[in-house]
Amino acid sequence: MTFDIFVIPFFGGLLFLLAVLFIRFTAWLATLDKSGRKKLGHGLLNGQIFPATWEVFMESLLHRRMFKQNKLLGFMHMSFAFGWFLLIVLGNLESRIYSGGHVNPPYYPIFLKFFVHDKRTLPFELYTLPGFFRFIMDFVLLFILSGLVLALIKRVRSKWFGMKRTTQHSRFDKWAITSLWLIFPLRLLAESFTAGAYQGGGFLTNTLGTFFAAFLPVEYLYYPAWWAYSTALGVFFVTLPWSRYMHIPTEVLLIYLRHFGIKTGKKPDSFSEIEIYSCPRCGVCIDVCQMNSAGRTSSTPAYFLRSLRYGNPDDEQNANCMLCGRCHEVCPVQIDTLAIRIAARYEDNKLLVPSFKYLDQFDPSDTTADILYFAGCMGHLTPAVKKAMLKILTASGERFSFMDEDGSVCCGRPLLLAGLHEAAAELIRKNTDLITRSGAKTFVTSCPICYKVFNEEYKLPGVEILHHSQYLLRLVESGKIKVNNTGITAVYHDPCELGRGSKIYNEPRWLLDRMVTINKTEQERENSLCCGGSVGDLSMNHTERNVIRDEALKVLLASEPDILVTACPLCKKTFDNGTETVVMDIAEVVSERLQPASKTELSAAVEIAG
Amino acid sequence: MSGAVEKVRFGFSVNKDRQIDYDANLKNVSDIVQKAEPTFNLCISCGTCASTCTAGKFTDFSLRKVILMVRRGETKGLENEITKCMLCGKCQLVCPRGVSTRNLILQIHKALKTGAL
Amino acid sequence: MKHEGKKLVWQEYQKEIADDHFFYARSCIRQTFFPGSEKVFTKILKDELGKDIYDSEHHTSCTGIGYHADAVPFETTMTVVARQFALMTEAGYENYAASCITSFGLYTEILETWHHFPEVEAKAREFLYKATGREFKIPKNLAHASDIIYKFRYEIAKRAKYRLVDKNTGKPLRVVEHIGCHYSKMFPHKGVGGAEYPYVLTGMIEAWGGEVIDYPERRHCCGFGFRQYIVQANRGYSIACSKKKFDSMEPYEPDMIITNCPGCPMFLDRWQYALSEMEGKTYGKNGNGIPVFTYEEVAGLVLGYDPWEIGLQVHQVPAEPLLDKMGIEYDPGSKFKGPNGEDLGRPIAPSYLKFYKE
Amino acid sequence: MNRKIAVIGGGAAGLEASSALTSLGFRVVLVEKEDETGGHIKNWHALFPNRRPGVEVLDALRSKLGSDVELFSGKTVTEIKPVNDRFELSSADGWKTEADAVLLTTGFSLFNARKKEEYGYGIYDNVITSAELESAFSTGKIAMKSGEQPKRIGFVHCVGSRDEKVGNIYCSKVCCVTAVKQAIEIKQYLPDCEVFCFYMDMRMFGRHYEELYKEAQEKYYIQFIRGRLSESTEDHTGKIILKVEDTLLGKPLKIGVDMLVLMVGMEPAEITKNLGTQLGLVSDSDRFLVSTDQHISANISEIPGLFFAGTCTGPKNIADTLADARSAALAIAGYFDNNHNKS
Repeated sequence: MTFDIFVIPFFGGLLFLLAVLFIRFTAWLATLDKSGRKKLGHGLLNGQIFPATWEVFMESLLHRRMFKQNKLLGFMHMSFAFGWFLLIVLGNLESRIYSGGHVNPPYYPIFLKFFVHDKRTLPFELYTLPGFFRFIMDFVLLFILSGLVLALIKRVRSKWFGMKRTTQHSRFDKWAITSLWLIFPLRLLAESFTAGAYQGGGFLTNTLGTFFAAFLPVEYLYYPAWWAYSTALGVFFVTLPWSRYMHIPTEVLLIYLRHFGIKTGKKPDSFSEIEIYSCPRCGVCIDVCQMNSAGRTSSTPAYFLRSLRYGNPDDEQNANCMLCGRCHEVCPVQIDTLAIRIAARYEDNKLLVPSFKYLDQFDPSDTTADILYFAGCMGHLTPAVKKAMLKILTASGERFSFMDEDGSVCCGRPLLLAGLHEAAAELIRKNTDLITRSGAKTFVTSCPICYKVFNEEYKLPGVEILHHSQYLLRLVESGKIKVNNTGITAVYHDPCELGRGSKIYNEPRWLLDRMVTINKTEQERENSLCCGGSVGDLSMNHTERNVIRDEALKVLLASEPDILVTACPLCKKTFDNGTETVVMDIAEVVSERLQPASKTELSAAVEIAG
Repeated sequence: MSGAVEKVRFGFSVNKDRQIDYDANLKNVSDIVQKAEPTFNLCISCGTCASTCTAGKFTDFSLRKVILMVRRGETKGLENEITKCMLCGKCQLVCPRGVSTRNLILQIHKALKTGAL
Repeated sequence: MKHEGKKLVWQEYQKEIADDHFFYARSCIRQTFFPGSEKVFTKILKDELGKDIYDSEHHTSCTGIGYHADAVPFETTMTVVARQFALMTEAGYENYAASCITSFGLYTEILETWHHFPEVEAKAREFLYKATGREFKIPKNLAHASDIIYKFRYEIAKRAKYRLVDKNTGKPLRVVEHIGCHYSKMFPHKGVGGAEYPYVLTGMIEAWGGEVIDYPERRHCCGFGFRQYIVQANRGYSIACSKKKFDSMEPYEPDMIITNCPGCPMFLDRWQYALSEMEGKTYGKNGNGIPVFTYEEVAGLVLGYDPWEIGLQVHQVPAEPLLDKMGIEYDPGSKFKGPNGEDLGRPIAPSYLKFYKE
Repeated sequence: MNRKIAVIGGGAAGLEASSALTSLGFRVVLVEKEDETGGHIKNWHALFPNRRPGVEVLDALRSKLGSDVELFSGKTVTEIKPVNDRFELSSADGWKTEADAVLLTTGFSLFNARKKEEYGYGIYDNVITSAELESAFSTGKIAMKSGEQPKRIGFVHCVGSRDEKVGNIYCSKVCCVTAVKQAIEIKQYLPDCEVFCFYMDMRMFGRHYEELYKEAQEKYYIQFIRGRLSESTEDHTGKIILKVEDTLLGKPLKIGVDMLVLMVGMEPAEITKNLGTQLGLVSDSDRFLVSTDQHISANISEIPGLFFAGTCTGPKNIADTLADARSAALAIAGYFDNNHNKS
């Protein structure tokens, strides 16, 4: 007997799901842009498949990153994914034993215990192959059920999982999660009842079956139980493409495409859509998002991605994000929410076509220098940073020029952050021209926002782009300037655009190490908090920003350092208004501890400082 | 009537009135913007934004004026005016009233494009 | 609108106007713009009211146009005005009556200046004496000619043959009154009713049966403003001022405009033609304009003078629709006939503004 | 000793000074020209910046008056005669009293808005003063003459203040914040009504005033247009057409409103001027009384035994008036201490 009518809900659901997935995936792949399609072709041929498959195994099944984030959550996800995977793989192997190696219909391994009542001869007869499978299948089922228990607990008491919140579900999600949570308990019941009626099953199902048979008419119950099990599977498969569980198949596709080098573009595209569908809404990002402090939970990444997926992106959700990148750091699926958000902003703001024709008239006097210093827009609002840099540059004896001394052209990053990359390109062109004409070999900026865009978007062959923290470290290491250590304590705040944005965590610390004693803080480097001043956010008001600032200050100043050091004029300005602790830019720290190398340099330094 | 042929050449034409006719002006852009970015209402025309403005260095662009023009319904020509903004955000940093200037620019432009009809 | 409130204001601005024996100073430009007006004024005073009015042929321009165009210095102006006063003194008069609003404003300004700065007056006396050997007395009473008509408005009403009333409906005509800027805007207490709600023309209109329209731009200048009109490049500004007024009064459907200044009737009348030619716009119903009159012309009309005798044929906006409305009898055929009945020819009709009666 | 002090004027300053003086042990004769004490507060529906009912403050002031205060109401003091270190006071109706010292708390009167003719008060139907609006708030009925609710209201700041043309060069201090307060109240009564304030400068000098201003912008979208009203006229629909310059845009602006509220400023009260003249007291170009030293002895007049408190020496808000009244009471106590020590 290899068929019963109850398999139809499952089988129908499965076929439906496969059809939907086929259509969706094909549509996505077909609408990849030109470079995406090219990369897809290359990727399929150049062996990227293997590391990608490994990652699929590690992430989609074992949830390695999730484990790193949170052991309990990791186990929960792994039990479902890997457990179910094992159930399928082992179930197939098991079914082969009973069918003599024939190819079975896909439902056969799933409902094997209905079709085959393998009566036991001995308890725990592990030495026989069927006995082994009976054991292992029950074990895997137990493994999954343990994850299910954790999931139930998490829903009620998310705090036990170290999470402040859990994701709120949409309508489809509720159908899907209910059916999903029913699948394995129903399978357990169906197999147990069957075992109770026919004395089959492994250590779990047999024991339970015997237990139930004592007081339940299991011979009448098992058949409806198989029906229920099949139905739960069917419902899950049918609702899956519209629920968050779509992430399960989509993430696999995402991992392959990412290995092929495909990235989220500046406009929404099919790859960003794949990313959006890959979001499991695990809620890890919601937890780390500082928007919660501002009371703007609806614009946290998971909800933002959900809105995008269901096609009702909300202006405020688009605009209301500091683009600090904390979510990206923790995301188990590594979804590039920042890029997606910026692309969504492009959609939102694309009607705005700035025109900077007037910049044609801007032609500052030709200056030639080796080092070009750029304070940036924000730098001009923190004159202490400018002054410190000029003092240091003078003391170093380098041939430098202050590029934006007399007004600047914006670097273009703020426009990029608003999604206006075409407009940003105009500014990039102008600045590129100014830098190229200066003949400088090194470009130093005080602003991480500027640094990121100069580093990533500008094409300046032969010009090295440095943030001033990198450059100052180089000056100290090369002996061009000397600093002393005054023994005071300091906390270093990683600016988002410098740290997570540009992966510069060490240079500022190495530099500071020579001058102060650095106190550790609870959240630093990749986990550093945003100061709240971000130009990435377009909509948050002043009061909300202050809440975020104050929370960050609380973490930073927990060790009561003498000074709070940062390397971004915007962070400095933001923090300065929220604390009595002295807030300094790293350049100011250097400038204060500058040891004159010679008499001439000393006089120059004094002159500048005065 | 208005399309009349100028039969007699007088050597001059009727000067356009500079007066803001508030009752005749449409305020829909202003209505949209104040809903989209409530801090729009908070501007006190101090001019800090315009004085620090990166674009204002090269042009006569002034967010203070733009805000007033929107409030008064003087939206003609404003669309072009706004394209001068580089969105750098200096104004936001110096604004004493906490106006979200960058979003304001985006919202004003959006309203001009979509809501001015 | 609270009429009582306006009356309270008017009470504040009562001015003394002499009863008889006027030294009349004519206007430089009114005689060409509205040649019948000054003639009607003297006629009413002499023939209707039996007043003594001295119409000197020796007085000159007050220099107002040159003064306001910055071409004539104040010292010169004062000396010229001192000469006018000397003529009055020599003729044995003490009450000075000015036909022109700008002159009236200038005389007022000079008298105020002399009042506050006697040394300036002494200087003016000295200049006059050196230049002409004349001496003068300060006028006992200075009035604008419209003040005098205002003073005698009820006497005129008593003798009136017509009233400012629609003869068909019996309803008062809707009248826009326009006061020359120099009448009371500089010295509110020197004008009847003050600067904000001047009463001088309103009083006449009310006395003669009309209803005054208070429209938003009533305080606005007619657009003359010497420099604005004299320089062609500025005329677009001049006409824009008039247009602003017309646009503002149009919803009230006025039957006529009455003015008391040389420039205002000229520009409110001629610019209606120019606007109709430039923009195809007319401000009366069915392509008609809003006829514009001087207060003397209106006084003459209510007294039953022949419209062509008081010079209404030189108006650009034809007066006939109003004459018909008031029921004034006139001979349409003699509109363009000279003093001796000779045919003067007929002007070409404007493109949009209705000029000839159909 | 039990000296007797005559306090002239039963407004905020007079009431507060009387209770302060009695607590310092003086006998007080409080003379009020109207039938009831309370001065301007009794007509004021709500006070800035917290919109507290005026009557609440008035009740508190009145309840502090002890039995040592002898109140004479309906008496207009016309003459105060210094006689041998004492004062003889008499009123228009022949009533007389004597006192060891006199405190003038004769207050202010509101600027007569008719003087700004071009604004049309008393001429156009829907031009009212801030005081009339305040009375309207008391009755809870904000309506145009036609009985309809206004859809747009304009407030004109500085009516009769900072205006040399009407003879008042000074700032009346309280009108800006009153305008903001009343504008907010209008929005609370009529949420759909548009409200505009035409100001020259926003003088939000007091504590919580700026916050009130911000609230008006943020919560009620009251529009503030910098520019003084030049003239108003009525159009054929009865709407009041205002002409101002939007000085921040540098353009003239025309706007129609259904109702215009004139923020009338403070002028010295008639009685202040009369008594000042009669006593030969110094007054400034602003016509308010002048004390011997604006900073150090703000309550002391040139005449020994004669003191000032409240708005007879210039515009003040209620808190400042009350503080000034208490300060005057101390000045009077100091005066007698010094005299006592000398003799």
